[in-house]
Amino acid sequence: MSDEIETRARKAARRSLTRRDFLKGVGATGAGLAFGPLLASCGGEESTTTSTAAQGGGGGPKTGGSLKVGIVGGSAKDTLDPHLATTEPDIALNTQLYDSLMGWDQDYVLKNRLAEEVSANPEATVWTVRLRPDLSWHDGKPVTSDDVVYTFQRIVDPANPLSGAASLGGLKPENVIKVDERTVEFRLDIPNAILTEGFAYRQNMLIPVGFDPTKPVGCGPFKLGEFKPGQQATFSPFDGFWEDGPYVADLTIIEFADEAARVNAFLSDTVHMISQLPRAQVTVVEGSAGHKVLRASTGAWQPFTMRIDEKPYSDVRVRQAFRLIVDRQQMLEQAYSGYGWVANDMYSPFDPGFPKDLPQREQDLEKAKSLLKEAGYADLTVELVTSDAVGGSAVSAAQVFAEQAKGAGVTVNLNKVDPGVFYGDQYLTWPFAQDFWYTRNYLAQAAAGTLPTAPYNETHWKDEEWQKLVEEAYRTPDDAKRNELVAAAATIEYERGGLIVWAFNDQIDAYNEKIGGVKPDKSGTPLTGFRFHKVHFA
Amino acid sequence: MPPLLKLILMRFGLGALTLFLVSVVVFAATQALPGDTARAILGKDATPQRLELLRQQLGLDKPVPQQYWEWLSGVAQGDLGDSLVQQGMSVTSLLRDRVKNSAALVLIAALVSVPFSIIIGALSAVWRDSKFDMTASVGNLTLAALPEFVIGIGLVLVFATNVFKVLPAVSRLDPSVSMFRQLHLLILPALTLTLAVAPYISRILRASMIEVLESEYVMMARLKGLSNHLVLWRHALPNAIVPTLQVIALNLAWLAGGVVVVEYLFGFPGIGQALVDAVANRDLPMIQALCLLIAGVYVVLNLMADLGTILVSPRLRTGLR
Amino acid sequence: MSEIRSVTDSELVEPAKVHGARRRSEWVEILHNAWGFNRTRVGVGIFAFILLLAALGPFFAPHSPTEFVAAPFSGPSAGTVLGVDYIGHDVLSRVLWGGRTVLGLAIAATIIGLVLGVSFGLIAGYARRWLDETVMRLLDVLLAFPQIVLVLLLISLLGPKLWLIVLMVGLSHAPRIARVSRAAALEVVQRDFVRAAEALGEIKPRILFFEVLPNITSPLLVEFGLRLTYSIGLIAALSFLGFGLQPPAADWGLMINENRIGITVQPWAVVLPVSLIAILTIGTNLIADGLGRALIGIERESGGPS
Amino acid sequence: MNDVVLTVDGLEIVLDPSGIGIDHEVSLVIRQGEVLGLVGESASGKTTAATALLRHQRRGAKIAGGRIRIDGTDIFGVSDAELRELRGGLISYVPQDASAALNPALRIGTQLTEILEAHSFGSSAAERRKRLAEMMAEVLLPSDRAFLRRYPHQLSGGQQQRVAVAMAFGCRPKVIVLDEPTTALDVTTQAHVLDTIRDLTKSYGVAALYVTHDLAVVANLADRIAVMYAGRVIETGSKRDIFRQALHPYTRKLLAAIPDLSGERALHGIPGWAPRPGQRPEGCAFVPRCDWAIDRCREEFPPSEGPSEEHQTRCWRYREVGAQPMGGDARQSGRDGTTGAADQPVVDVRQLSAFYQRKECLHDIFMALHERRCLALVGESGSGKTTLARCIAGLHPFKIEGEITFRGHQLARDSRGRPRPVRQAIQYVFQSPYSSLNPRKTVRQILAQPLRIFFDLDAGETDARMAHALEQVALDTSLLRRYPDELSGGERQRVAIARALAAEPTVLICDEVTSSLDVSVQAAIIELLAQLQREGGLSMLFVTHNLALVRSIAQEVAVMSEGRIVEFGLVDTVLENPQADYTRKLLADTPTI
Repeated sequence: MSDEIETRARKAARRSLTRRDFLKGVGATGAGLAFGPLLASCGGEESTTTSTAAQGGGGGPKTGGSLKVGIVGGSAKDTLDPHLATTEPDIALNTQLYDSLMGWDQDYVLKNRLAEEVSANPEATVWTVRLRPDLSWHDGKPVTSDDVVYTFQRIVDPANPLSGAASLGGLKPENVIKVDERTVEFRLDIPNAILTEGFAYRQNMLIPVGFDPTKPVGCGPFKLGEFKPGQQATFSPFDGFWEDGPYVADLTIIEFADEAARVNAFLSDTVHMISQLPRAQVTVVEGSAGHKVLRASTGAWQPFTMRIDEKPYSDVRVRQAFRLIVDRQQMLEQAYSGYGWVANDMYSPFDPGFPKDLPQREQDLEKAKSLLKEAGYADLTVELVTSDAVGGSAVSAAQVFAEQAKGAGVTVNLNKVDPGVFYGDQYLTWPFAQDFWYTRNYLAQAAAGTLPTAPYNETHWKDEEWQKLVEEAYRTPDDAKRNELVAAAATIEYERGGLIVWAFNDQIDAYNEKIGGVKPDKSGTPLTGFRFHKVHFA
Repeated sequence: MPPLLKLILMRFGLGALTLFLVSVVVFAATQALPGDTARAILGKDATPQRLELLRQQLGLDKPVPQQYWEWLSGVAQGDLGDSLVQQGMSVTSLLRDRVKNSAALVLIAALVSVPFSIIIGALSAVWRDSKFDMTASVGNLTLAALPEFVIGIGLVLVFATNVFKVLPAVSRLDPSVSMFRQLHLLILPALTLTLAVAPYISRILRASMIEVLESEYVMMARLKGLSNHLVLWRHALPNAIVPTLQVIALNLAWLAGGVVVVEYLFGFPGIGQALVDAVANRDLPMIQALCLLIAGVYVVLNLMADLGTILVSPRLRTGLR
Repeated sequence: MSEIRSVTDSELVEPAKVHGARRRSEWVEILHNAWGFNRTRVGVGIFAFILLLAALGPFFAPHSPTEFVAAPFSGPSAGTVLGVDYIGHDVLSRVLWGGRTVLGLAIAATIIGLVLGVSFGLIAGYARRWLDETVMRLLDVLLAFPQIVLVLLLISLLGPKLWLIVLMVGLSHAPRIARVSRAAALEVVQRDFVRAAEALGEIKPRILFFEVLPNITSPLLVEFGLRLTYSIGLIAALSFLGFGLQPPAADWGLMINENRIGITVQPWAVVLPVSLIAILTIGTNLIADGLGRALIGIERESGGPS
Repeated sequence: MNDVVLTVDGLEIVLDPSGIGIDHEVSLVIRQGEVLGLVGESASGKTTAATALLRHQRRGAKIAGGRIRIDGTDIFGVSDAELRELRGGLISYVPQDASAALNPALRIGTQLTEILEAHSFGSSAAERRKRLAEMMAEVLLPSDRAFLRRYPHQLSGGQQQRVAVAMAFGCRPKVIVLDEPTTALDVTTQAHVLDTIRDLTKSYGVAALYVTHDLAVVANLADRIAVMYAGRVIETGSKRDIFRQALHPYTRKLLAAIPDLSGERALHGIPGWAPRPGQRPEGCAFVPRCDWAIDRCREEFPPSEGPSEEHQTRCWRYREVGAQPMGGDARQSGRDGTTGAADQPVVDVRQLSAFYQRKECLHDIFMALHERRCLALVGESGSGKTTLARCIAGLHPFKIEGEITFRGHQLARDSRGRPRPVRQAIQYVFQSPYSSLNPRKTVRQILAQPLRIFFDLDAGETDARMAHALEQVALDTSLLRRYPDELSGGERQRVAIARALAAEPTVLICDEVTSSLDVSVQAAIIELLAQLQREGGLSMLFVTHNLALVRSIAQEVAVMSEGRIVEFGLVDTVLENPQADYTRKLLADTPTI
């Protein structure tokens, strides 16, 4: 679901949102905070705060009360067009107003949302979607297949493809066909076994025919009250929402450009929840009565990227040596303050096909040294390009890597560049750098970051054996079979890939004990995935 | 032409010349930037056709002097271009509130520090070598030495985080609320600026007052049997203030730069903060606008100090040199 | 006329050295007299302390400045006397390592500023007329930018490279130093020994270098102290803004930036570098002030007839 | 003695923190209507003593003992408020430099009125306005509103000084202290101000203390004279006593050092220098320079003695000194060779006009300096004499028209444009040796400069030449290692002359070379220059504002006024039979003994 968020985030980084850098300045430790929603942080060890338990009392959740939420950033550019949403505030606001056909639940399992049923033909070329009955828009009109056709034709309009288009792999506007009032057919030229992930994509939320973003009408849990871009927005509950909730009487989302201001507002009970709690403040919040930390394990990651077509990384032994240099546990503890879980040089940990039985890679400096020596790079000096744009913790991780590399006789010089430079012209050409990705399943991730056709193939990864496996998986609607192919492909990357995937980071938010319905969200989207309709006062 | 008028016109001319040169420097500097503005705007989406189109739209294909002229005439009409970062937003609209905020901050700092430091400086000179003078001197020396962020962090430690927790450590103004209802947010940043500026003014006033007190004409005034009151307030202080005017102007101009660090420190939404952001993001039109604005403040304040000096010193006013 | 008037003032002059034994050259004299002020001694003491700390600190650092010794923002413990920073480096070790850059860069920048400024100032002061006007007008333009703004403008153009920052901080000092040296040079240039050298047909560079320059060393000495103070502040401020040294460098200004977020949890990582920068700038400022006072004293003394 | 207005008794003044003495045992008496001239060279403590009469000291000095009574009031015994009443009321002060003593930010009317107001002089504003008009009339200044509304900088130097005088006489004080009030003025203006002062003291019967370094001024103004040396009054007496029968060797030498317009006396310098506070020896401070000194002088300072109560001195041998006749050898050395026929001019100035910026400041000058002659160029400040000298030396930074030739060769305006031999041949000695010697260079480095530029010498020869140059100016080679600061004013000027001589010039231009020196030193320098010119065969252009010096050194004189030469001729002819009005006026205004 979140590849478009990343794309957007990268663009944002490239253009360097003022606000973001502001945050960066306030606290280098703020890690991924900069990227707000996007950069999740995650708990390697089990999430300590079982927030669900807090509100688990008997009977139904209490209704009423004014919920106030503090989130990161926001600017005059905040948009209420779900197909253009990029920043944390955009996503937070749009999640209230709109909904999508499918969606990831809080355990990162794909579920139907507006769709009652989604099915494909065996070749995965024709997908049929049937809407739930009795769905309606905020203005009372029913949600129909016309709206679905309108939505997806708008997204994949070849004249102006929107951010979600890439996730719908090759869908043409004329191939979105209304079958009846509740049924739509998607006819693909090339098979796509994971089109469902496209339906779950946040930028592919449903809009009504004749949509006008200045008067946003959606079918999400809340209706818009007052909206001041860059400052705050108020919402009232939508009675016709298909799922349970909302429970609160009204909702205010307040945007805080400044980290400390956000934390202060939370600790002084001006707001009930905040996203992106600075790690340094975790102990403060934990020690403060009535305030709780919401920590979610996610599949978000900040890899080191080695270009496999550039010396010395073109030698697989060097790549292997570099992976052996990393003491993942130490890196996790120093760079993420322990808020995350150790990774094994493979991404997409929640993918059903993820190979869980491969041995955990550990630091082995001796082996690293001998590999480097074998490769003829005994006294290696390399430059590692890093930037706050990747997230403050990325720079920290780079420092940890540099320090650990000393043990293997490798000198790592950090080249910390500005956001605009990092994601500027030279992005994707750095021989050795870092990047960030959100939770995503394997094939979607490959399409975004590892396939030769992927827009962000930082490592210039190209491996015929691997590519065949991935392409076949794309065409394979059978889950078990596809999972096997994915596992095989991931194993190849585990052995000779250009990424060092050392941890998945936790998303850390905070909430007031007075509210319930708060649950860690594995996708890395802050604050229960912004599903505030599930939140209620205790 | 009367010599006084000529003198004043000359100062204006010089001020205008400096401002013009400043604009050339700012434009030339940002023009010299390696990299392509069009590419910076379009980022990864850039296709050659779109780049070309955008360059045309931005006038980047025109000769440099013409670009400068167009930029300058835009500036003259209050059009500072569009932000590269916050696309579609004009620099002017992005800066409007920030300029107001910074102006308020600087104004408060100036209104507190100037009279305060003049009094301290004058009293130190009059009670030269007294305990008061010694204390003020050490205080001035210490404060003058400290970089403003050190003063600021010190104040935060004492008043906001670790000792007392009486004032906010962060001064993020709520734009929807009148500033007068958020004055408590301005206390620490304004205090930082005040403490950073006051020592300079009071030191220079002390020095100039001492010089005046040792002058022949003050000695003469004493030997004429004038009361202390007359000697100090009629003979000494007016002469001591004149050279201080320039320093006051310089320090007020410095405030415009000092806000950079102080606003960053307190997260205060002003021009200083905007400059740090713009630099970090290479938001050229924003940097151009801010540098021009800050340098303009300097030139104008200097001009005012020049004119003030002319008006208060008879030798210049009567134009006989 | 002033000569005649000062004859009477000279009655009040302390009997320094006039017809006595061999006199030391003036700047030695200034140093000597400056040493007579308590504030100078305190300043020198502070400066020496920081200098020693910066120079020798690394040898006493219990850990490497880039080594990870505990979980981020852990408080003081047995192994880490002052706790660790945002990433787990030992605060004490980083503090001990972090003075070199501040001092070294500031001194380098000040020297660059001095060389540039003095060159401009001398040339302007001696050339006068249009060259003077042009040089000073151009410097005025630079002067219109507060130093931090000027440096930020240049950083925005060329990026935060270390040598560039030193150069730019130096450059930002140049107009101010040029003004001081020009003013001093103007006064010297009017004196007759310059006329005398001109009458003899001495070449201009020799006049600038041997006649004028030696006579403005004293104000420059004071200016150096003052500029050094500002350089330290400016360079620390740039690091603090995130445009100075980059991680994993151990640098006091950077430390403040990096650890500010944890100020309530682990104040040492901020308080210590802030305090050290503070006392360092206070120290250099005390020295500059002492020198300034000594200079005024000397001027008054030898200001007899001149 | 009942008309004694002011008595100073045993006044002691010291430097403040150090306690080093400035003035010792200063005792003076002034009667009503009497002017006491307090004479001394620099650092003699005369100004310090004078301001003490108003119980005032500059920072760094304090009154440590003694008693001052004015009209019966012990001024050290009064409260601060009473003191304010006294100052300006009973005793007033005329400063040395009125341009500095008038507040630049206040109109002169305000400054004059406030002294009347402060002392409640006159019972109403109208009365005070009337008094103000009177005051202005007394000093011959207009009293119209427009004039009173002027600021000090809008007045000329003479007018400023008159305002200061008017202010001092404003409240009709009993005592007035005049601290070198005319030093900063031209002779003509000085003469007018002195006249005013004389008239006012006489007509109001004020007791005046007139502090000066210039005995010639005192000779015209004072009734009695007190001579100070090294912080002590060493001789007091009536004007007649002092000039006819001075009892102290210093007084006598001082008189001999005063240039004499009439040319009847030869000029004699006093070797050495006056000691500053803190360097004064035990016993009599004059011992190192005294021809009469005996052992006792070194041990014990003599008491005040004298032939009469009026004429007192402090010298163990005053009787022997007094027995010697005053005055000395008659003819002046500088005038030898006046009569020889003039050779071809060495420097010839023809139709020269010079500009200061764009304004013409020298007009149509014709002037010739002949071989082995000394030409004195005389004029008041602003007359253009220095400009002319600098034009010849190639130091005038602005445009000139006309021609200057050296031995027939046309000279470029700028010395850099002149060939090396010409630069070498014309040497220039500047007015102030405090400014013309680089304080950062040793004497050796200073003297080496012309040698390096003009001659190609090895080290040994350079040393020999430097030694020779020093010898010519009667200095020891031990000075080579010294810095200018370590030399006295006279020594410095000698070094400056030695530098010029080291270039082995034909023409020596001396620009007011003695004006910043004490008279005793001035006389010695004049002696030296006259000798050098005579024996070294130099052609010399001697620029001076002091007409009295001309006789002592020059054979020819050119008088300048407002950028023109108004009279030119042999010294005797011009001084004894002046043709131009201006010369006559100048002669009349020059104070003489």
